[in-house]
Amino acid sequence: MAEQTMIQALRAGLRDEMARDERVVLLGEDIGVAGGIFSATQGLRREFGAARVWDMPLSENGIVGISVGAALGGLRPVAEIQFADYLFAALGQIANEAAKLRYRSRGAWTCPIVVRAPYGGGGGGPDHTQSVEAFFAHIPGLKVVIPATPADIKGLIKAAIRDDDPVIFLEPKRLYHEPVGAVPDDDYIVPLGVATVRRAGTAASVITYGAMVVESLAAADLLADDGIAIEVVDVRTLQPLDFATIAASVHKTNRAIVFHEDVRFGGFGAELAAFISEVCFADLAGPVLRIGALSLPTPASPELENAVLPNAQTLITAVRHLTAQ
Amino acid sequence: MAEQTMIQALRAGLRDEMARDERVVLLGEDIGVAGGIFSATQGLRREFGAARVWDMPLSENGIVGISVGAALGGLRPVAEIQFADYLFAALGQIANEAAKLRYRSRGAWTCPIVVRAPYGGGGGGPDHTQSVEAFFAHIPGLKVVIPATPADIKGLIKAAIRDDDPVIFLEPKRLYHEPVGAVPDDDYIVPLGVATVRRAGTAASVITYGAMVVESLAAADLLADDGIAIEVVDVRTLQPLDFATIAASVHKTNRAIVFHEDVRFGGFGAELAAFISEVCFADLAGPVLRIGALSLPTPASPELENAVLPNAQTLITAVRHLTAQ
Amino acid sequence: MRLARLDARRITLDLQPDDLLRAYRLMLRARLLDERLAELRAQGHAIGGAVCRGHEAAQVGCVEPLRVGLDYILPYYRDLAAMLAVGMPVEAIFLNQLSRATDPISGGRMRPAQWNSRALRVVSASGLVATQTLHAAGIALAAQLRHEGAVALTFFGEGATSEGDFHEALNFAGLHHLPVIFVCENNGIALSTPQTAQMPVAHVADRAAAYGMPGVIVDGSDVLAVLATAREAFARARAGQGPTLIEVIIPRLSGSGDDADPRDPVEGLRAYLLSRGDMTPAADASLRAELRAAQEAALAAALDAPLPDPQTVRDHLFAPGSAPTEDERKGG
Amino acid sequence: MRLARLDARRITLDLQPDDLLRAYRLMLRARLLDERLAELRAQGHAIGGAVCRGHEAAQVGCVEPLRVGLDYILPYYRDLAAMLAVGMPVEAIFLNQLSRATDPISGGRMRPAQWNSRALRVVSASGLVATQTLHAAGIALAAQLRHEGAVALTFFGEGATSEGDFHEALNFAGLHHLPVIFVCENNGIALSTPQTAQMPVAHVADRAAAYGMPGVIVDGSDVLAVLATAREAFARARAGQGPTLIEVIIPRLSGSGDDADPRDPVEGLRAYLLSRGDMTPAADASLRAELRAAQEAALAAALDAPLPDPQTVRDHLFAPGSAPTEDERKGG
Ligand SMILES: Cc1ncc(C[n+]2csc(CCOP(=O)(O)OP(=O)(O)O)c2C)c(N)n1
Ligand SMILES: Cc1ncc(C[n+]2csc(CCOP(=O)(O)OP(=O)(O)O)c2C)c(N)n1
Ligand SMILES: [Mg+2]
Ligand SMILES: [Mg+2]
Repeated sequence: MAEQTMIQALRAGLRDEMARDERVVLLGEDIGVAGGIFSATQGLRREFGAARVWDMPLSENGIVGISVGAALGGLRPVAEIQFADYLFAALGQIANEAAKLRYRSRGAWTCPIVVRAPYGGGGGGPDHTQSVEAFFAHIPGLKVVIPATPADIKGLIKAAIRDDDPVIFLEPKRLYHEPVGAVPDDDYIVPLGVATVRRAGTAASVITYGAMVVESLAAADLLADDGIAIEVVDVRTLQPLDFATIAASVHKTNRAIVFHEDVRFGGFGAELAAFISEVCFADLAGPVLRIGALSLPTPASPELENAVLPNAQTLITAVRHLTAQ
Repeated sequence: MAEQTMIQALRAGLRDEMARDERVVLLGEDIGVAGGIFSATQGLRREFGAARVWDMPLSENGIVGISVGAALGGLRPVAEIQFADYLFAALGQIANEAAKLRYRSRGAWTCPIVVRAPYGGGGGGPDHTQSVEAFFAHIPGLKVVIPATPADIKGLIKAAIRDDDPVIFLEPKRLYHEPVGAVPDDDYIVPLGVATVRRAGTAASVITYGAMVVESLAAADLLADDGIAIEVVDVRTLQPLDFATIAASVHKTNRAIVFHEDVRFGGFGAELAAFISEVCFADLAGPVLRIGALSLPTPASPELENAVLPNAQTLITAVRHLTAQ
Repeated sequence: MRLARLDARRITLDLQPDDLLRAYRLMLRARLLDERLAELRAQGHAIGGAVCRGHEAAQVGCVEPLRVGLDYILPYYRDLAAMLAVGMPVEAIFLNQLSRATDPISGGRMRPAQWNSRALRVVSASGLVATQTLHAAGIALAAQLRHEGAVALTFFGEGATSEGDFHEALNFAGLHHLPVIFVCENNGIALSTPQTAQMPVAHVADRAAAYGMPGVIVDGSDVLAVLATAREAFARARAGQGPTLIEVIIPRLSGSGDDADPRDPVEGLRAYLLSRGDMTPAADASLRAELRAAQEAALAAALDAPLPDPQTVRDHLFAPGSAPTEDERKGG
Repeated sequence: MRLARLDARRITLDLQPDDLLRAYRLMLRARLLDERLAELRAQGHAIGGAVCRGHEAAQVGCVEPLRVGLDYILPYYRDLAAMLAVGMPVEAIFLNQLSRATDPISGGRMRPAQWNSRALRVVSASGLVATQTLHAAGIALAAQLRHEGAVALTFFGEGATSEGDFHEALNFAGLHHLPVIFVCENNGIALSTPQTAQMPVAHVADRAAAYGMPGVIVDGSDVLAVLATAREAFARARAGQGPTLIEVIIPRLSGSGDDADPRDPVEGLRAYLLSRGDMTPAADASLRAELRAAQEAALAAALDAPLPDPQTVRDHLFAPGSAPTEDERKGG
């Protein structure tokens, strides 16, 4: 076990898989010599050579399309997109090609790529802080992963690279450098499709992922002081979704709050809330509440960003409201 | 009043607005000389000239990006994308540029464009039948419209063109040529943001839009024979959404089924169901059910397409299930 | 004049009568099948597809140097002749056109003519133009890294070159001298849009310089000219000298059935073979009869084949053993 | 040698000493402001931005023929000197760099240097490279249709030319002879990626031929050379002769502060003005002092300006009076 930041654990996971399987290649802007703008790939070009770590021309659609081709040609490409917001420009290749290749060819061709991108708030403005998980989770043929801890980012990136289908791997960038966490040194895998209970509780289930896991745990500490014990479920994989773990938690607590930093309207929280409302209908002592960003672009200045994105305090207010009913 | 198909009524609406406002220009692939692959723009180039109806080079991202520019330059561009599936390739320009221009410039620049595209089932296979409304409804700064009748398509396209912000206008292509419906001859506007009750009922509210409105009305007829009177709410505008009309219907019937042809998981129906489940919690006699496509690409052959997409029969089964509870 | 050109080319390329007859047979087979598929569509038997007529020499010539099963092909919907030439059975094509369960191309999942064959290394085509150009670049990158010696050959129309994908693909391929060949089958029109409304340059090949690769224009009436061009491009790719952009000018043939059009690639080669005595009119007639008979047998079998089974609709979304989807879990 | 070239250019362009002094003043003002902004960033006062150093001649030269308020500018983050040259106040730039409520560029909604001014027809820039090239083509289309006589001038780096948007924009502009000027400020690097890892051609301008437009390479050390090139491009655009692609080679200056670099555009013009006696060293020194004083006054005012007000965060999502959003309806 080592104490690592998420970015360190991510780099360790990438390095592991590159050492294990020479088909694993990295493609992205500024990931080679510079080691990536968030340093996820630092040192990997020196260790594995330029033929394994490609500084790509400035084109996100091109990076993904070329990765799809490289996968068709027998490699295991891991594409880095510098900010998740740039993925919109690559959605043609992701949605119509990567996601459909296996299905449309009835398994003749497959597309084992991982597309990694930092996402979410922390001061980038309207086109550098977007949460994009709802788009990808809605596309059949993709898997969508969002780690929230150093151990998980290592275990999940390794599972994603070994997966035989395209995986969209979204990294909450404001957690890259803190908090640190214990990360297993060995060949550590977190299987896709399995949620985890980060904190057990009885008053309400908070279903969350990404940076909001950290906010939820902070809220849980504060609420515990008042004797309110919330359960925090970290979804980790949005597609395929671990319905069972979520339903079991709500069955126990009878109350649910869905919490993400993406815009609430039409966000992935709608799927979670709709599913819980239907499947746990008889269990629910109150409506499933949803917390997300306002329906606005996220402004850059901290004063304005904070007015748009939710946080621990937003959750605390919602928990108090729900448990008072 | 004339009896028209949707495509005729759409053409009439486009023609009206072009005659009314010379800033309205059409841009798209094969829309000029050929009049569009579904004939939406037939005759308009002859009537208004080549400077108003542009046969664009084959590039959807380019068509949208150039439309954004044309709007910045003072025009009112209406872009046709031949199939909604091609919009994925244009999402960079739509999500990061069109949707954010007004907000990021605090109103200095605006982007009054309409992006029209046929969408949905009816035999095109995985990349020619996708429902894409969930993506756009989730992006702050866009309006999203889906007409289901000839009168509405005329009234809504005219409202969309006059709107000062970007509108994504999705046309259920399997309704283009039938059924016909009465369409007001005059300057007929259907305001954005207003849902309508297509059929009043008491047993359950079906919240739907697009081609599933027609399926819902067919189901309503069949269920009426058994004495089950469902209410059919046609959402018409997904963003901004008419929460009040939907909530009022569920308040009356105490049961709700959300019904679209898009993939259910993460679809716009999740937003509808989550919203109804929360706001109408005390009204609900049973869980809000959701009907949508299976989480698969839509295959081309009718046998397989029918196995993936829902229809009137799927709704009937759900209504019986819900009302039996 | 045309015959003289073919003659000169034959000598330069050192082709034997058998080589010419093989090319003729491949083109003729595609022509006859293309006509039969169009008939089926006209009769409402089939749900889509694209005409190959006039494109035969472009395709047959370009795949000639290809090593089947090693090199990759990334075709578009017009590439019927290319598919036949690399060994796709006529049966498969009828099954595909009729969307049968046993169609090895997509089993009815895609509309017809979105080619696919793992064994032949024909990469499953989508319904979106130009996307495959990026895949071709990526495959060539993989081939280069794996020292596999494979070349990626991709086809597309001139309309497709307006997409950003084309630019991104050629830029990357040129940058890293990848073993990929870009073939534009320029028939001058994209649906209804003529080339003059598509791009401001006279030739797609004029764009090759922007990507640091040779751009070659070749006459699509003349299969030997195409073949010579393709051989050079393959040689360059295999020698590590990088990509080539080939623009084949597809002849605009007069109304279908008029085989006497002198620019018709099938008719041109036929006239040449007859003029040299490499083929007699009787041999030509019996070849046609043979191809037609095989075609009808394949069609009959395809018409008898079952329609797709809805029970199979969930297969192949993810790898076997992968986490189940929502629907599978719910049995819904 | 360098001075002799400037001299020849001055004569050809028939520039008077005042013209040269104006250009010098504009470039110097940008240089001093750029340095001050970098200091603020280094002190942690500000949250982002980009360096303009070395790009001054490219920008000042290119905007010289522009008719402010009629022609459109679609800049990118480096275009500080262009913004100053067309009349954006220094105050606005400090307010923007410090993300203040009163910043007229975005009021803290965008990171710094995403320029915008409706009055100056500077189109609001996003944080995504190359997207503005399509907007420039679209604006030029509108200008052409409206017979407005406006030209669209857009700037971008050489890295941005790898995006599909660039291809699509130039293709459309070339096709319809639109009044648009594409200026690539080629500084040889995109973040960490050198041009040699970006594209297989030596010059971005080499790509112009693929779009049926002239491609001109010009030395970014020499503001008069840039100006001459820009004048020609504007004349072409205004005469309905279509777009031009200008590639300005930005000099890679040695470490900041070393004004003696002979390729430095500011220093080069300064040396020329001094050599001709158009400016005395004393006049130069007092100009610097004047610019610095104005700059400090503007900065002081900006530091006093209020931070953005969270109450305004919902403004301008849609047109006033448009249907309310979810949050507004719910008051949430
Ligand atoms: C991305 C995309 N946009 C539009 C279409 C619709 N479409 C199908 S074929 C075609 C024309 C293609 O023309 P070209 O590339 O010249 O090929 P050709 O059919 O002439 O051989 C168009 C616009 C599509 N399939 N994919
Ligand atoms: C679409 C997009 N991709 C990536 C980035 C991240 N990024 C910002 S600047 C930059 C390099 C741009 O290089 P170049 O175009 O040469 O301009 P320069 O900064 O050198 O003037 C990159 C990759 C971005 N802003 N937008
Ligand atoms: Mg064509
Ligand atoms: Mg650069």
